Amino acid sequence: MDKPLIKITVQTEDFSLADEYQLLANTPGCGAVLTFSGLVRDDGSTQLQSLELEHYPGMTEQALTDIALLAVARFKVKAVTLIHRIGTLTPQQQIVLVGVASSHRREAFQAGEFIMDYLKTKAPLWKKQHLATGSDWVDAKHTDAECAKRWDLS
Amino acid sequence: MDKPLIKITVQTEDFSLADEYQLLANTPGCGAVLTFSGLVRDDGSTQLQSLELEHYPGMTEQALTDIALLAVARFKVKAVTLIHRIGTLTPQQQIVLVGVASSHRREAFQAGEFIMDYLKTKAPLWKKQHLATGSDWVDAKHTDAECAKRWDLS
Amino acid sequence: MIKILFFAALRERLQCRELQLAITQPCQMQDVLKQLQQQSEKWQQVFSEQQLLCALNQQICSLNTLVHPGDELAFFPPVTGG
Amino acid sequence: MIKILFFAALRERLQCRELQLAITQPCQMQDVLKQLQQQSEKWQQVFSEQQLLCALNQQICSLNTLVHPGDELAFFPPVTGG
Repeated sequence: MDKPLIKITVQTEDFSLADEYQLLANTPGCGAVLTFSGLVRDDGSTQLQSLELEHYPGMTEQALTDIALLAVARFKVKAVTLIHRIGTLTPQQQIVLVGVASSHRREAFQAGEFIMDYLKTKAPLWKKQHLATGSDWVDAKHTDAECAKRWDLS
Repeated sequence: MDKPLIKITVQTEDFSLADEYQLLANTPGCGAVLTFSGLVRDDGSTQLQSLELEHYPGMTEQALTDIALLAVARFKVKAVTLIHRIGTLTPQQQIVLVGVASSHRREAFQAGEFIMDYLKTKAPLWKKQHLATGSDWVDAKHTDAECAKRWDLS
Repeated sequence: MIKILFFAALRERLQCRELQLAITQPCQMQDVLKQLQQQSEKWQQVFSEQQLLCALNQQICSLNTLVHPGDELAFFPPVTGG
Repeated sequence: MIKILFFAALRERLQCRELQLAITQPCQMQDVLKQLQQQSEKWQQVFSEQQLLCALNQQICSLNTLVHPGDELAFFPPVTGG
């Protein structure tokens, strides 16, 4: 097996899903490419003005690298791209991208979901939402811990 | 809930993942966009020259629409895009795209995998591979039937 | 009359893409299948060797499904798209 | 000396991003936590009210983990990225 290709970035700038997809699709022997992106959601009722993402510089990169390596080892995928934005984001903007290239579809889906579940409970990132009525830190979701447990991660 | 957006296409031309992603990301209230694409894999050993995709015109579109509607009903996703190419494809070319937009990540992953598992066992499409040594029809995989069973589809 | 379509490996082995069959009253898919097998020894052999799915009016169906005059039937190998 | 970092809601409530603490021999994370709580009544209150995770040298750890001089520690609320 070729050495898996891992790309990890924590950045304030936006990313191009098209560029990242092309990179993954060029992985030798790859038959399946999965991308997942998380966007700033505006459900209409919260009057969200912006979302601020704080992180732990250094540790975030390390945590994202660890999870990518775990996913590669567990699901034998050929390439993983993981980009997380920090700073101030507005509704509909992209927050996070997980990309996976693999031989077959099942590994790509599993690795993608594993990475997101892990990231949601282990990567040192925090969201603060700025609403028309004030600002508050987003509470961690119980369901995220449950999702991580499915992979024996917590 | 807004009416779910469903886009189904069976075509010989290539598709632009970037364009389809952008369309999905614009879905109102969407916080998660998943794309899965299947590519013609060349594992190096088979000397694959091309892949020919035959289908049952009319029924293919109907089958893809049915599965998109099932996925929307079951996972409450907001938009589904499903594009399948037919005709002659060469290694590394795109064969199929599944795109899902939803509020949260879990539904997007589940709907995406459900759609692919269903498509692999129920949509009237057949692959013939042209190798340096001759041509043959690809055999249906037992594992695909197993995957479909996970959703009580067979 | 009913229209019967064949696809992929089945179409190639039968060297037939489509045919019409006369039926005047409802029958089951398996009755149609039997009639097809009786076309010739070659057809008999191809249908016995090949694992098949069938569809009625563009919906996958079982061999017990009822066929009416005017219906569109299809026989084909297990699908391999995606 | 050890370096201690605070993030997000905890950083805001403590009004402190980073501090140094003198330790001369290994101790547990929970000993450091106790010492922080004793800084003031406000710190006592914030640490008792806030659900916390901790990290040692940029790896999430438990309160039993051993801390050595020169280590980088961090306390923060449950994460909410992605």
